[in-house]
Amino acid sequence: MVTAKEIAGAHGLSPEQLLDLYYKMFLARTVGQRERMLNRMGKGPFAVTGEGHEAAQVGTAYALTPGKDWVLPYYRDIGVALTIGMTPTDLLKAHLARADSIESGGRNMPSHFSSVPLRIVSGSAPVATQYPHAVGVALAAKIRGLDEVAITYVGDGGTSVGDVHESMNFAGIHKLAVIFVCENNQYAISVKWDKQSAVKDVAVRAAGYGFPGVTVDGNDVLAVYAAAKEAVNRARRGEGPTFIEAKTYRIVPHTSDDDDRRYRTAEEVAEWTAKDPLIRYAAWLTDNRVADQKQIEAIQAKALQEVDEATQIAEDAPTPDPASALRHVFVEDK
Amino acid sequence: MVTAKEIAGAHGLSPEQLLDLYYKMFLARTVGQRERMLNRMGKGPFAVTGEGHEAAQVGTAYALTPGKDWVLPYYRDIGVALTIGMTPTDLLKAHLARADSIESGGRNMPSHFSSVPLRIVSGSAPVATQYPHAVGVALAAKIRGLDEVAITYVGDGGTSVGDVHESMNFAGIHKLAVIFVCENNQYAISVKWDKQSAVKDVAVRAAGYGFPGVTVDGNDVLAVYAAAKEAVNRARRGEGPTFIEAKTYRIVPHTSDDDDRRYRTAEEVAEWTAKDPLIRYAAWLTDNRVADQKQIEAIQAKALQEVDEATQIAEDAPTPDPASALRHVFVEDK
Amino acid sequence: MAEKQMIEAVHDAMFEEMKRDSSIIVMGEDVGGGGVFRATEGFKAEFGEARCMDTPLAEAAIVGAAIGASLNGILPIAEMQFADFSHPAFDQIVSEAARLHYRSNGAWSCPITIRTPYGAGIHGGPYHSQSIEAFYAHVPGLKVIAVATPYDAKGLLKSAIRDPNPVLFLEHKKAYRLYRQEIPDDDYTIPIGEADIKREGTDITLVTYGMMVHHSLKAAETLQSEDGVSVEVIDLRSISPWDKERVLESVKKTGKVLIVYEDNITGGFGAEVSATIAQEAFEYLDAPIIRVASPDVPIAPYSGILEEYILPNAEKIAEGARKLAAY
Amino acid sequence: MAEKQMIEAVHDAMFEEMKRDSSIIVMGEDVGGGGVFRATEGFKAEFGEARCMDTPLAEAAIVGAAIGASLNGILPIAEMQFADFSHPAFDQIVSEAARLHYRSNGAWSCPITIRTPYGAGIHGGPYHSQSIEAFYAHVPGLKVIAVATPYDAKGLLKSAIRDPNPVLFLEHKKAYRLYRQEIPDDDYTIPIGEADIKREGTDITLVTYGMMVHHSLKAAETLQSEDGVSVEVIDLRSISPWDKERVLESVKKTGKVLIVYEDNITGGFGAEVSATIAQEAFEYLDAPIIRVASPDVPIAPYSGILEEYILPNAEKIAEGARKLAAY
Ligand SMILES: Cc1ncc(C[n+]2csc(CCOP(=O)(O)OP(=O)(O)O)c2C)c(N)n1
Ligand SMILES: Cc1ncc(C[n+]2csc(CCOP(=O)(O)OP(=O)(O)O)c2C)c(N)n1
Ligand SMILES: [Mg+2]
Ligand SMILES: [Mg+2]
Repeated sequence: MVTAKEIAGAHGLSPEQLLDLYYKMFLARTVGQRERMLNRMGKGPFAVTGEGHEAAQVGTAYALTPGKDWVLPYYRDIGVALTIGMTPTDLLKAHLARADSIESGGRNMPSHFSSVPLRIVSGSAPVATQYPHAVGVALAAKIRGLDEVAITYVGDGGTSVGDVHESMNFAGIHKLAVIFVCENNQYAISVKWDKQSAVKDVAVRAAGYGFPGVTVDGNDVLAVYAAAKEAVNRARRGEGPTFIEAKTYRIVPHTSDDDDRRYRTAEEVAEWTAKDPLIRYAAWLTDNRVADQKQIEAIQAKALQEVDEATQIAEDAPTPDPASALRHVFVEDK
Repeated sequence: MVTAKEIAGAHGLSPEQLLDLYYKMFLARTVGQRERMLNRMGKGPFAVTGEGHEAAQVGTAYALTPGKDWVLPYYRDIGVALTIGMTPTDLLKAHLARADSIESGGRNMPSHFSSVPLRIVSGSAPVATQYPHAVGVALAAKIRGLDEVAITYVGDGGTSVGDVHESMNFAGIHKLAVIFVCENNQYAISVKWDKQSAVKDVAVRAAGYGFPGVTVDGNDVLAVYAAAKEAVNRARRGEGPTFIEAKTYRIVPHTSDDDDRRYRTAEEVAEWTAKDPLIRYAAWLTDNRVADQKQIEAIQAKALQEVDEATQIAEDAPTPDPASALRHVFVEDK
Repeated sequence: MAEKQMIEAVHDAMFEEMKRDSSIIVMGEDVGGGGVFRATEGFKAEFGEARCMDTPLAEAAIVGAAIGASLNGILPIAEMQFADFSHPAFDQIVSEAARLHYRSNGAWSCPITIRTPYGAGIHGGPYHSQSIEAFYAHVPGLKVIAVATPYDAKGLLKSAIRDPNPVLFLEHKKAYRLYRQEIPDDDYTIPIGEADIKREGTDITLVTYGMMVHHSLKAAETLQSEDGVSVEVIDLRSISPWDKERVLESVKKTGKVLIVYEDNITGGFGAEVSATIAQEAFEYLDAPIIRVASPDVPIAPYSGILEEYILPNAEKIAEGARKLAAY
Repeated sequence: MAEKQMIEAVHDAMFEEMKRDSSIIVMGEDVGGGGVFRATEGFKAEFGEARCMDTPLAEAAIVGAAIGASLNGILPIAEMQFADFSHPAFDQIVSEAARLHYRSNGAWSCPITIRTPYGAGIHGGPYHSQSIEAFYAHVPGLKVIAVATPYDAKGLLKSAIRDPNPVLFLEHKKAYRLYRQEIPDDDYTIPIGEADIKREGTDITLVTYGMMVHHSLKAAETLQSEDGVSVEVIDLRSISPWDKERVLESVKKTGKVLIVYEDNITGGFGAEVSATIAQEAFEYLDAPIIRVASPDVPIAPYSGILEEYILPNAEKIAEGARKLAAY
């Protein structure tokens, strides 16, 4: 009988890492649910989370070296932020717009992840503007002779934006160490993919820029990890960019302001909820005897407790001083 | 021995049309040369022309129905404008910024072609902005149930612009009757194609939008015409867009302000001058006995005389009334 | 007469115009589903997908395609989901929509309407709160409107749709569901370029627009009741062209001017209003022209505490008016 | 001291900075070949392709990539080949470069320089002539400079490159080869935010910048010699931040203000200058604040006849100054 070690090894991971993947995914799920709950309780005016995207997010981010590689996520990437090393406390302080939120001190909307030490670059709301930033980061690394990789994320809607084309073209020309990720959940708010593109798999566009584009089951964390790992290796070897399309589904509304019943059926949501990447991966872990049910539940309990503690810390954290709104328009002289 | 009629028929054209193609190409060449000459004489402050592009321009435009189909050219498209029906006088009046220039009355730079009856839409200088306009024109035609085709042009440099991606994506989704042409002369001013794109043939990008992209020898007018004709037929049948990449070369500097010796060798220019689409097509016409040398020369003489007359008319035409600069910012009430 | 919220007035204006003229279409992100603010609720069912078109997420293409469609017999109303997201379309709006008519010597024209929710006060953060009128009022060939009441919204949106020029129509999103107002059931329009005196007064001329109209009216109320100062509140409504005549007339009457806008103070549209008055009504001025606007920080930080600190409100406006009254 | 044209000063400023700091690069269209105005002549030979990088024709990506590179130890100078072609990068400049520092509560910063030739008077038509300072001076988090002399160009470009914030550096293209000026051979900088009194005067304060500085100086000459009127000509040089103090000081001395700019009058930056004076120096004003600028038509029609008609020049400025003097 194959051991957990062998199974893990087949994926280039250790058994601990296989469990760590599940932990990160469950933690992301829990933080997302918590933000939506706090929003419903009226504690935060807005929530945008990534339930359903955990495999795509954790699987890609897990292939990176935190603090060395650069991450330019989009607003749904709770799983990316946590995998790289941001904490539930960081995210919940952002959700509650606390003064010491490392994301923005309450200036940016929640889920606009940022950490200088972790090289998670603060993002904006205009979709896809982070794509050229990732290109620039990688361009700088190339000029400076560093083997750092930049990964950037966008949704399927974002692939329609001109910046995405300009960025992929630029990165292709100079074989930059960029990984372009698209979390294709088949909707841009209410607009279905077939109204956004004439091609089924957006990854085919990479061929037009001279680098590989792969479409992967975005609900299969190990498949996503494998694709990302391969892309990171390519990038480190100086062979240039990779585009990764992770097909997935958001099993929650677009944001706390959205009513998804207006544009999709309960059946469709149910069908995808059944494909929940967490359930699927937990089953895989137990089926392959990497973990038993008790271990899974222990991980869940640990994550839940962390998020409970983080919620407390965040709620207790001070709100910004009103007059501080005037600061940091420009760099302040030391 | 095959007759001229048979040879022409093989291209879906009549012998007269085969000669007409040459006439249009030579006329375009002559107008371009004339504008550069007038510029050197200090009569027009600026000239941008298309010597070398004649086959790509005339060959594509010849497949259209003037006055019915819509044309959104770029600044190098003298051959397109003339083929659709603008006259040398129209172009030279624009070159000299005359008051009655139908392009712009002296407001736009020369070679910013425009004619309402011919459905040649006035363009701007920002590269590629006409691409989405062509999409909109075709969208309107579809909504209104008209079988009009919109053709739009851009250079290789223009293919890097975000608007091009957004336009091709939009047109692909709705299977709009748009023909996207790229006159790939391998340079964006001084920037060689390999610094603009990682792929050799930009036409491959069309696959990413769900419609055909064809790369054609842009110095072979009959090959270009065949590709355009096919694209027009597709569009009229409601089968959607086509992207046509015509590989060619500008055998003159970028504009009257450019010194191309700074970025390309005399050898390279000479090599392509030898591939001159006019010389090549004239040879084809005589080799195939569609015309003899005397006929060719007669066509050249006719074009030259027309351009001489047009020059006279344009030079004699009145300049704009200074105060008219204030008009047409907004639509004037009748 | 029926009581309507501003968002309903916007909805009705488009709905009625599309009923009247089958060449009118709406296009934008999520408009098919009714739009994120429900401005096009029911349009797809009524007019079909072709006339209520969900576009890809690509503002430059939305505006660019609208321009093209307008050349070929279609009258597009293009929606930018938030004003902040019109920035990617800046080139298409400034270089193309606004310049086509002029550059073609009047041969081509571009009768599109671009409508978009703008403005702060809803915890939208720095990308769902911006004012953009100052950018576009500076662009010749473009008309710019900013509304914050149901009546004005309906009458001016109809005028915008019928105008043969490109019009940027700004709807203050905080005003969408602020209150209900009686508006005529039958078709009416409000001429572009006409300001509206929302409150008559004799001591101070307060020039404003957008959401600040409501804050200014409250401030005027306070000054009347607490200080016995009579403030005339002028709602520009049209930013470009704007109603100089009406403003100058009022200034000549009061001799004191307070200009209120939500946008960043530096280079905001209120600067133009002030400069015009300083040149054309200088002799009538009894006091400095005072501007109350947001400080020069990105509008707006997400935190309600920070947002409230930077945005003008009735108190800050009243404070400015008192200074002026005391002068 | 050496005699330099402005384009040479621009070239030298970048060249010297790149010699000093190996993290500085230039990127843009055709910069490798020296640039269409020759600003980067010889850079590729001296610094190599990596530090003098030809980009694809894609302004949003040029600015966006510059932003990204600036986060990872590189100091990019991004060139927009013409100011008119910065429009496609509007979103990257306004939403990203200008807001990154603020939105991250000061954690991230974006020290890029975006330089671009702007302005009319060279028969460039409506797309090679635009002024863009009014758009960007309105954007918090961005610094904006506009120069038209060799000395100012070199000193301020060096300051822009060294500034830890994003700076938009506007070079009036008509001034590139207008004349030669003695400038120091050794390294010098000019503080951003400091205006320069290009001519002292006592009767009228003329506030201007860019190419209009030269026309204004000519007009001031004329007024002195023909009318005996003494005009103080202040060149703002920095548009954001701008030197309020120096301007207000002068206004308090003269009591009369003429504001001159090449851009369209409505919503141009001169409106902000006027509004500031009307609020902060009202008591000192002896006359209306007069603006001389281009009318509200796309700048500029290609025809020299039309272009000359709309652009301000020494005569039009002198006329405005005379009106003011006579007041
Ligand atoms: C440029 C721009 N236009 C519009 C919006 C409004 N908006 C926010 S998210 C969104 C849909 C994005 O969909 P997708 O990229 O698929 O990401 P998802 O939310 O599905 O993960 C839209 C239209 C925006 N933020 N930016
Ligand atoms: C958006 C934009 N950026 C820059 C320019 C300046 N410019 C004019 S033509 C040109 C090169 C265009 O090359 P290409 O598209 O290949 O056309 P070609 O001139 O070779 O026919 C550039 C950079 C412009 N007009 N528009
Ligand atoms: Mg999506
Ligand atoms: Mg080219």
